[in-house]
Amino acid sequence: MPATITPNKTDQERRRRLEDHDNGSGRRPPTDKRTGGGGDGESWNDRSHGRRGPYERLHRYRMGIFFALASDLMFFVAIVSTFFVNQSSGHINAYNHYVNEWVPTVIPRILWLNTAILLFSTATMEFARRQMFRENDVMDEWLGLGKPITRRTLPWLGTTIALGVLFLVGQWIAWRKLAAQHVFFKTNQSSHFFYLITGVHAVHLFFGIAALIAAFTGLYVSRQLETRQILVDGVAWYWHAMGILWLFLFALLAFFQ
Amino acid sequence: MKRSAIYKVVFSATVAFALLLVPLPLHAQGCTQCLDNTAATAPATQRAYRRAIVILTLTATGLFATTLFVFKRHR
Amino acid sequence: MTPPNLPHLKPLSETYALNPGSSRLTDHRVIGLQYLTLALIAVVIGTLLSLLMRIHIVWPAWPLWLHGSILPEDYLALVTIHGTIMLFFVLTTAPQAGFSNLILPAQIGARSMAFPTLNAASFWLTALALITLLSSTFVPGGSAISGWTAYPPLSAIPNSGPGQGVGMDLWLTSIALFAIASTASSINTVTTIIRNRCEGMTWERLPLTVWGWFTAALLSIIAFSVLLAAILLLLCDRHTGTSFFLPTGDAVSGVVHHGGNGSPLLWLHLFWFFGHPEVYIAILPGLGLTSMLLANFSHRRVFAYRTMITTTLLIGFLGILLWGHHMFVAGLNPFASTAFSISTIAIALPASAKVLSWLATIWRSKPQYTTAMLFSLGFVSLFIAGGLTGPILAQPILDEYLHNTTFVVAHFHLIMAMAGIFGLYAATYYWFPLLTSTPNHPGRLMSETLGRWHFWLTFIGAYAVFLPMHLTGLAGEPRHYSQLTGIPGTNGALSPTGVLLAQTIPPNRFITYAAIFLASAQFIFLLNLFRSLRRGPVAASNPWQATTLEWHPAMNPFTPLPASDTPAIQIHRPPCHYQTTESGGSFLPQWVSDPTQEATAENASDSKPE
Amino acid sequence: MPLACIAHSVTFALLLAPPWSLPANASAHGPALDHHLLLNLWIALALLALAHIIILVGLFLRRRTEATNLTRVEYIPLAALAILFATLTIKAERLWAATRYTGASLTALQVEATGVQFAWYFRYPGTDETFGITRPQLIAPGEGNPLGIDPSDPHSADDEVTSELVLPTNREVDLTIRAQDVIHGFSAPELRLKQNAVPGQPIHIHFTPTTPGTYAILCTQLCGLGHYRMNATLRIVTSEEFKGWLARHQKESTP
Repeated sequence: MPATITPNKTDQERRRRLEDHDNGSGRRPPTDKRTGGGGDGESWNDRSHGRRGPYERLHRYRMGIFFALASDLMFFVAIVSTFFVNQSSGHINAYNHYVNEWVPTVIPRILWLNTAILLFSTATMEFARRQMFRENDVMDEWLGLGKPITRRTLPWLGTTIALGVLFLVGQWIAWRKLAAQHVFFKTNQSSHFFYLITGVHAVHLFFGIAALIAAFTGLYVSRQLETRQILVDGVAWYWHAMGILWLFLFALLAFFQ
Repeated sequence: MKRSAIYKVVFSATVAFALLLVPLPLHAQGCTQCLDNTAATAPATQRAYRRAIVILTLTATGLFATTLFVFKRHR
Repeated sequence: MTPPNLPHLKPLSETYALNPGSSRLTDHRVIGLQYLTLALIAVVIGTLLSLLMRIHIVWPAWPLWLHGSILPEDYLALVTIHGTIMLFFVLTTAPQAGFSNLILPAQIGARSMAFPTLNAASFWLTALALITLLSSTFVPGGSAISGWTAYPPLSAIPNSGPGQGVGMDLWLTSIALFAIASTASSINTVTTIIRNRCEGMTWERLPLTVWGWFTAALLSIIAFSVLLAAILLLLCDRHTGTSFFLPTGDAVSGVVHHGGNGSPLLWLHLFWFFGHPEVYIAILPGLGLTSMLLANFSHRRVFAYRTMITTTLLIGFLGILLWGHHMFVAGLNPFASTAFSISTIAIALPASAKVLSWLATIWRSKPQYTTAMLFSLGFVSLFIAGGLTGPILAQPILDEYLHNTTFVVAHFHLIMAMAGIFGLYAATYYWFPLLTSTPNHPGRLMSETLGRWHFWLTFIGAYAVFLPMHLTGLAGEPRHYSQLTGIPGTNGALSPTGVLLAQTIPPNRFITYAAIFLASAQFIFLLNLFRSLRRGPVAASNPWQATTLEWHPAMNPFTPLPASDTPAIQIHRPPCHYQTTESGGSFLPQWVSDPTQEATAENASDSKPE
Repeated sequence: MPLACIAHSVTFALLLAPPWSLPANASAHGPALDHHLLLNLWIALALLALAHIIILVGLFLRRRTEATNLTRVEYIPLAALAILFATLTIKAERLWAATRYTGASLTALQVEATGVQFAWYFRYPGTDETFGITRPQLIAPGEGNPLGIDPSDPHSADDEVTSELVLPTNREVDLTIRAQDVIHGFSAPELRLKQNAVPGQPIHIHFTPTTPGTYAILCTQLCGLGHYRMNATLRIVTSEEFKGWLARHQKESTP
């Protein structure tokens, strides 16, 4: 090994490394990745698969998103379990009677519409995601024939953004409706939870929309296909999770109060 | 042979988890006298707490086990 | 950007030849060192705070320089900040974020962490959290006084005491930031371990340190977001007039809380659902490291390697299920107490299995007593001493007497604080060559002589401080008491409480002296650290004859290979492959392909540190 | 259990006065608890010594080839420990069930302890054996109504509020523990009692004082800046003295 290396040499090496998509995911064998090389006995069990094959970066980012969503799930589970406890916890009032002052919040009817919108947006998001992985278009891009993937995906992505904004507006209207009936965040125990749950979920969707817009611009800007795929794929999984999560939260607010 | 580790984990963990949950349903309704003598909480509230505890633990342990499974697939 | 007092940091940034595409900001080794620096600052502050507490208990009138005498609320603020800093910013940050960033990628043969940018972001978030926490000292009312557990309504109602206003808000903000940061860095760790392992680094070949980091990170992902939710609810209670944790008709200093009927117990559940896994997050990396070091220095295999993996995962898994043992006397349903007590006793078994394996590993091995080895042995001793009181406290009927006495303080300080710190010291002495090696200069070693002094004084000090606390606890001394005089009864006579507490004053005086001794022993470490950073002896590429991958020459930042001829590293066997032949000991690092290369491997890495 | 007996004798031989031993016990359930606690402590101490002996011996003996017998080194000791912990736990859960699973007898003496920043108030129901209603709005320590007792309630007329807890010997006490503002911890070390007082959730514990004397009551849950001085006096007297004290107290409180 050379004792010293001139900086510009290192720079070249670095660029070379980046080009062949080696981004630190383990020391790659010089040989063909598909064949064994597990050391003793060449048995397939000895090989740590994980990073093999194409889409290595994509899969890594996907896994990251999934773990983030897992911890987010715990966040909402904590809130929901709080909901169950507070819902059924009464107290001994001044007359030594056991009372439970839980007044269920009647959910505005528009929530049903919002739910439908959100589900629809999940569908469009899935279409957008699928577009990113069409073999033919990937091949075209690889051959350098324009950016057909971006061209096909943009409309779906745009629709999703629009629907997402629509959903947030719908939630806003729902809050206004409740406020009109003088049901506010601090009104009673169940209104706490209505505003808290819808609010926290809305914040999540807000960030989701921000990410969607980032992906949208990324589709224009980024030249590297895998980067664009990662963007759309990541946002898609996040968006799906938020959609499914909303189904549960909505069911909770609608039927389990 | 190599898998035994993960199976041992999952198995013994499930046993421990069952061990934890056994006394809960066992006393689900029981002992109205305890009602005011222990926590002065209505059975409804106790049920709610129990449900909350189970939800939390089930989700958490589920995530734990799932991750191990994912890891196993990437062994 | 880089912390000033680590002069060797700057050249490190040039190791990007090892980590392509990573700038100085996102290089995992730089981030790891930043984390360690932060932890070092935090541990110094936390230790000073604890000394103030100890001194105040024994000499209440003693005036603090530039502050005056320590008031009860000051004492509680000291308690709160000491606990928060030590648990979050030292025992969680240093092993789980600091050393994992420095060592983990090298140990699994990865060039970098999975998400370098996320990594950097979580560090700076952690730093921000620490600044927020410390800044609470300077706001009107001072910092929070409700301890690191922040039980409502004390923490939910600003006028319930000094420091519960702005100070409490800052505390909650700081912990929320920290929760987000550690969740992010844990996602990074888990993804790295699962996806970035090199060729042949399979499930059973991962070093136990990696298993420790993996389990702890998994627990962080699960637990911290629950804490975040709880903090969100508490902030709502404080500022938007909700009542998640506030019962109706709660009257604090004349102000009656109307509105919904929440339950303070709910916070206890949510907090301890996080709080107990947090304890394992702090200790699991230490458990893994101890196993590896004991094996390394006694030139043995880790006894029952696969069982060790299983027990690590079991401890993590059970760690989720037993938070209720913090609430036996807190108004928990007694049946639930029984359930939680059973699950708590259950975790004693995987822990005992670990101890047994350690004993078997070092049994009749004539180990090589380096400072790192000494600290690992100390870890075992403290882990046993602190662990044995665990099953006692896990029995509700005994906890009814011992709960919130100094017996509990002794228990968790021995098994978590002292054992955790010993793990950190072992890691520092062991990995110092990797911490200090730069592209232009090989790694350095810390002075073994100073190290031995440091170990023995710290070991004696640790026991001298925390063993007597068991006695004062059994005598009935409660935690969080800023004075042990009780309120004087009629005509100045001691009240019964005063009599009870006065009996514990002599041992407390001893504890305080011991604490001062223990703290001053750490100056040896600081001296050793900063001396060795500049003038430590140069280390060979594998000074400890280690078998794990972080000691592979190509993993060493010194003389980075041009990327074109970085060797393809493959893993061929589990770590700690040591053999005793009549010709003496021989060992096979994980990366050496077959015994024919054994000789060369030894020549390459048999060189002792000069 | 011979081991326990040895443990006992040695304990009291070695460690006579506090802080070298537990405070004197004054409750009916105390002896069993102390016995179990000391048993646990001695077992823990023995295991600690054993482990360290193994470590030291293992380090001093000359090197041998490593142990490989998983069953002998790992599983058998583990099984032994499992049995040990299981027996201890079962014993402990029995004691716990005895004190906590069932309520007080209906003839038990009704007393209420209320934690306030930073004092304990105790209330006796009086002749009608029923506590009067309390309302947080009526709380006024200045006007001698620290608990906010509602005078309009017939039951509240004969309620006695005191600052020290006086209990008769050998009569079961049904203690209702309340908190007005924040979580407090009711602790009487000599009675081997500890139970947090949670606002909005009255909690019952029951016990039987045995030994007359003056004992300490502390707060063992961090409750604010006055936590360290939130303690009260517990006097255990004979039942005659108790009756006398109650009568006297009633006289002077109702002029």
